[in-house]
Amino acid sequence: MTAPRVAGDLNTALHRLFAEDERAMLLGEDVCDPYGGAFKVTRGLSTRYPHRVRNTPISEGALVGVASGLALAGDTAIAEIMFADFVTLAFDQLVNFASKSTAMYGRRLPLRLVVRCPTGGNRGYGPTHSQTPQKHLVGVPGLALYEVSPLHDNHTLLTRMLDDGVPAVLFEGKVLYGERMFTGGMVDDLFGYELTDGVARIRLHDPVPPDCVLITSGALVHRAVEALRELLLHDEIVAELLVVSRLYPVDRAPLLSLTGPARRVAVIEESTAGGTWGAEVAAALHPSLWGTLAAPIRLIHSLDSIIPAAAHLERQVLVQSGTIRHAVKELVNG
Amino acid sequence: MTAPRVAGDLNTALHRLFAEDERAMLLGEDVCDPYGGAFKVTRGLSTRYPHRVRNTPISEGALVGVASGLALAGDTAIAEIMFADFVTLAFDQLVNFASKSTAMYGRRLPLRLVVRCPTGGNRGYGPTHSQTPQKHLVGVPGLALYEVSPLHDNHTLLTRMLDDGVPAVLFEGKVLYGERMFTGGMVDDLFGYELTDGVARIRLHDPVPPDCVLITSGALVHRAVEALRELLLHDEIVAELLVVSRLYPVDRAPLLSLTGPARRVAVIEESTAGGTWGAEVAAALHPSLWGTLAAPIRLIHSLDSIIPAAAHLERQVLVQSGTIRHAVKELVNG
Amino acid sequence: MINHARSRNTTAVLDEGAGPPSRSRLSDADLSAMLLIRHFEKSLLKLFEQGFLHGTTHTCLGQEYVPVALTPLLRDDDHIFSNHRGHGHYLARYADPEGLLAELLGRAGAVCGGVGGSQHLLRERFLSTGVQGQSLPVATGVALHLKRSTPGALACVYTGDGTWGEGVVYEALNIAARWELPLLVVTENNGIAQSTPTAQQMAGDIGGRAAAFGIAYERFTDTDVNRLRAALRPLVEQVRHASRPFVVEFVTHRLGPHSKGDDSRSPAELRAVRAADWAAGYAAGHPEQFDRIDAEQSRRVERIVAEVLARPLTAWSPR
Amino acid sequence: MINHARSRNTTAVLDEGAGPPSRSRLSDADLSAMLLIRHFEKSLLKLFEQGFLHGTTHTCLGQEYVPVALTPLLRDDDHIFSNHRGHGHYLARYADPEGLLAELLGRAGAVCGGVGGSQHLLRERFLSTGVQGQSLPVATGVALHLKRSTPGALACVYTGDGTWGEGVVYEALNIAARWELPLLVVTENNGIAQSTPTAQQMAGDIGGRAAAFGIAYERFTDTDVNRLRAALRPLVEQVRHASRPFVVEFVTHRLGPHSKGDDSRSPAELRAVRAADWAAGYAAGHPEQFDRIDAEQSRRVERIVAEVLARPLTAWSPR
Ligand SMILES: Cc1ncc(C[n+]2csc(CCOP(=O)(O)OP(=O)(O)O)c2C)c(N)n1
Ligand SMILES: Cc1ncc(C[n+]2csc(CCOP(=O)(O)OP(=O)(O)O)c2C)c(N)n1
Ligand SMILES: [Mg+2]
Ligand SMILES: [Mg+2]
Repeated sequence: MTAPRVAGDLNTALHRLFAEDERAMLLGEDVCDPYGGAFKVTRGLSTRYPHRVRNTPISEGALVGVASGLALAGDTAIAEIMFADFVTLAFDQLVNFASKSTAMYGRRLPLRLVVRCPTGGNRGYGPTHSQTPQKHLVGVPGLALYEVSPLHDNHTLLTRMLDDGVPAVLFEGKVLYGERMFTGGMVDDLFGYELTDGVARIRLHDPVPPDCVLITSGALVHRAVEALRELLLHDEIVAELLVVSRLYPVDRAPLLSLTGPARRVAVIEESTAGGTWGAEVAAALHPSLWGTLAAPIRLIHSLDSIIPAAAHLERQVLVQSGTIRHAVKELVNG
Repeated sequence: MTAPRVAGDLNTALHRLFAEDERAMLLGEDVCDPYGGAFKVTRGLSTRYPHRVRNTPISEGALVGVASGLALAGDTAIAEIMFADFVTLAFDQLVNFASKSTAMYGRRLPLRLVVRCPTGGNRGYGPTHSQTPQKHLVGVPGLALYEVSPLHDNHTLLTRMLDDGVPAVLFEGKVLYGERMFTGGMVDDLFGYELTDGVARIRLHDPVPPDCVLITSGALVHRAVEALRELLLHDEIVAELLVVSRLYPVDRAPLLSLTGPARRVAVIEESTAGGTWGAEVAAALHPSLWGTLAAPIRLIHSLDSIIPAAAHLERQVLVQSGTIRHAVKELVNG
Repeated sequence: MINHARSRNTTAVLDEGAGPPSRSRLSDADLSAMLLIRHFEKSLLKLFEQGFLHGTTHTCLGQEYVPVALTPLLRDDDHIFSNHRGHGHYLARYADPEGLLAELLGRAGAVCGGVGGSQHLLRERFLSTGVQGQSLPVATGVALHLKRSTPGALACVYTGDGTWGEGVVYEALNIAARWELPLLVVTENNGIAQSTPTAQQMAGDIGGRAAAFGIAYERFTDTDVNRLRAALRPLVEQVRHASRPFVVEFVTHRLGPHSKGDDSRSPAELRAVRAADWAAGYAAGHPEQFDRIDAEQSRRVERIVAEVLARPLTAWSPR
Repeated sequence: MINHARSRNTTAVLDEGAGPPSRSRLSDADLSAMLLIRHFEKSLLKLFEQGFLHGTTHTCLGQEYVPVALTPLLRDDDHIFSNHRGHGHYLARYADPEGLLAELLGRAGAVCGGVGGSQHLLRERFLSTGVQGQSLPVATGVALHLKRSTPGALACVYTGDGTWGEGVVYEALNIAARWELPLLVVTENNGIAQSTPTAQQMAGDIGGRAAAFGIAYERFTDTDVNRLRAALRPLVEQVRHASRPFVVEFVTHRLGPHSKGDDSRSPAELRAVRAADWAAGYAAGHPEQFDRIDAEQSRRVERIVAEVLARPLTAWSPR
């Protein structure tokens, strides 16, 4: 039995959620059948639940606001923003309403709200349809950020996000949609994975103490695993990869226990340079890891640049497995 | 001759700019006389230049877009967002248009565009009118972030921002407006300042090697200086304060040369916790300072919380001079 | 009237333009509510001067009659979205000046622990926010919920005239109209936004904006609560039963400053605004009732101020 | 007609609803422009299939006549803001299919070095963006500049019907109307936004939206370039001379998929759309001219494709 693709797993998770929770509602642009969403993640949902799934006009601000209103009234609200780049249009609703409502009225007000955002580049969509805007939403009190990964079950993830009662944004690497979920602890012939407190740890089937621990999120998993292989086979560097599911707040405890005594740590993300998620992870871990680390936590990310449309130019800007390999070699070999 | 207040200095800077640059235009809500802006920074401008200053409707997205259009057509455009909190409504225009335009068409397109944002709390304005949202805009390629300070001449600053041709956001700490500019190298009886490559260095009139170097921006200057005094007089800790004017991109070179051999460094800002500007400064400086530092760069900021309206609650959340003093003692005494 | 067309001209019977109608006698309860709000707001301006109040506060002096006319037509299961100028909305819904004043002063018994302050109130199904226009889509989402779960209930959202500058207002109207949601938009058009006259910031008018989305609309210039309520009743019922949005515009006047001392209107403008004050008109027509209740509410608010000022500060800890 | 009122009914003479008008004979130049665009777009779909093109591309098949009718009425000092479906707008302004194709393929000679791609073009005063609605306020700002610096010049901005869902569109219209700016908004209403029919996402209509801001408006269902241009000429002149915004709606049809293979319309819908294709109608009326120019442009595009594909990739370095 082949594992489902990530888009399919997300789709199944939504179907289960809708079957389990009569109050679940989903809104977004072109999410209804027969189109089923720009990336087909909502396929079949509107056919089965015609009154609970709605195509909205092209109004990102309002559709997130409408979802907040549903959640405020007690519904489970899932909103899709067609491209994560357009979350900029819903910034006020997320930052100044949904997240604040949970606390600014002097008492905790749980909201079951998830805003889904297909994210990232390497697909030739050009400067306004390829971004990784997670970093811009890091540090909003009362707003949690998650990312889909091929190692984390999406139904478990969505259920956790909603049950927490904290409005959340779910970033979904577009390059992942067509990839298969990993199952059964197996990544490939060299590497396996296990899940600890929500963090997936990818390492050799026969683990040896790593030279370096890499931390990343879903969209980068394939590029990072490719780098692990190359590093192992060509550079004699053993690296372990930790894949988080919640980006913010940073899950310090499991990351600290899993980076353990590592002398070298790096954080990998597709975001362009500056104010990155990695800088936040580093800030969260540095105080505890200070004594052990041989160098500051290395931030591996894309260049400080808009993301060009042409494939050969886009590749130059965005993190690729070669970028990771190169940076890790530099980190380990000093 | 007493020094002008910060709001007055900004006002004078705008008047000079308008006199020097016939293409300068200014837009915002309630910026015209007799009101002259919610914080009176634009006072007199519309009377002297009636065709170049415009009250806009309450439309933050569009007013920043209109300013971008002016800049695109060759004008010098200054937009005011009444409270920095509402920059969320202009996020798409800033992140996906103004900043991108300078590069996404394959060649450099300079834009003379400054978006002014009265920023910060400690004034009892409540959760949606007190934020320090700088961090959310850190790391946008092609967008520069600056902050007004009582140590940096505002006309020089505005001229630099515009002449760079990089769209910029200018944050203006609301608590500063009523404070006087520092002049003549004098802060108070204990401390003086000098400017080096755009960074203001506040230290004892008779400098001794500091136990700690603090980095901050304009809005925090008074609280930080108060902490410097207390630390010196009560805790026998000598600290130096570096006040930057450009927040992003981080001016690494002057900061590195001014933090020099310091074993302890902290970054202070009013932002609530998470994804802070300080984390970006730390990420920029750590690689170079690693060998010298006794501890990771300490991030001093407000709590992870919405900002309450009641003064006594707001004080609990936001960074005060006591917060700084306490954190620096902890940092220096280990 | 509700047939999805602009109907600015059907309001002539209520329109002061058609000659000053006499003011009908209000119930003591309604007049008390209006004068409670008036004295509450006045006391805030005084508390500011005295240094007890901080930050910002937007008084609804002159506009008290709007929520007093409307609120009795709303049900417990309706949701109300208020805005920055929301004290009157709150007091017309809840006879709780103590809780509201405690909120503004950060004292024990505050509706929202002193955390929200003047612009961020939440109680049951009443919620206010300080960002213009932001609540339109939220109210639209609530209306979508109500349509499915509680047919007949509605979401009512207050806005000022200036708030129609925000794009998200139109996004929400489009959705509410297209999805046929029970959304009642109440616009208090006081002719000004902070310092900017409506005519300087609005092209066209509110009726035209509603018509653009096929949304029914009504405009009132009258300030007589009895007549307004009678005229509003069928409109509100229509929102419930037809499950369609409706825009109601009240032409009204802001007697006080925008926030605290920031009134840059000319003496002539201020004279005109004061001449339109419902209270002056009502006092002239019904002096005995007015003076009696005015004195009652003035004393009541004075007592409340003293009582709340004597309370300890609120306790709260950041999450 | 330009007197700030909706004028949907004044277009009857151009309206196909009033009986199919005969198609006038176009100049060879106009027909060539339209068929150049047609073959250019068709070649893109082929290049996608063949794996030479990546990402997204929105073809304007069926809508070619709109920019061809309009562009000759624009001056060199006018600014044009195009959108995601902008190849036709570009090709009608610049006889530069080579530069555009190079842009899409990331080859030497690309208009924007291959950095912008299909949705982000800049050349002189022509600029496109990929975020719906975003350019409305930018164009408004440019119009403000022009009014001051180059009276008589205008900013022209293209939008789709779905784009009217974005709030910033209304913010911009309000400002453009209130400030009396020379802004020409051209809406290509092809009855669909990605997969969503206009009727499902728009309450009311575009004429009503323009009227809400007191903006003059005209609607065209005709596809005859000669007649359209004649009707557009005075409207465009009016924008220049009155310095007032104007909204023009073209009722048109999207023949192809939204982007690449993503057309979920039913066979019946697709048949209806194809039946409305201007090209089929024109070919029937003027077969000789059509076939001649069609063959010419087909060969021309074929040559260009081959030529551009043979070019080296663009060079560029991140800032
Ligand atoms: C998004 C946003 N922009 C600006 C403000 C600042 N502000 C508060 S009230 C106000 C004027 C509102 O005018 P109007 O809607 O007419 O209401 P009124 O104050 O007249 O009751 C402004 C500009 C705000 N609160 N939110
Ligand atoms: C802000 C924003 N939201 C969503 C999209 C994705 N998108 C691209 S084109 C499109 C449909 C646009 O419809 P319409 O305006 O009718 O233009 P058409 O494609 O029909 O020419 C959508 C939703 C976008 N580009 N920008
Ligand atoms: Mg008003
Ligand atoms: Mg369309």
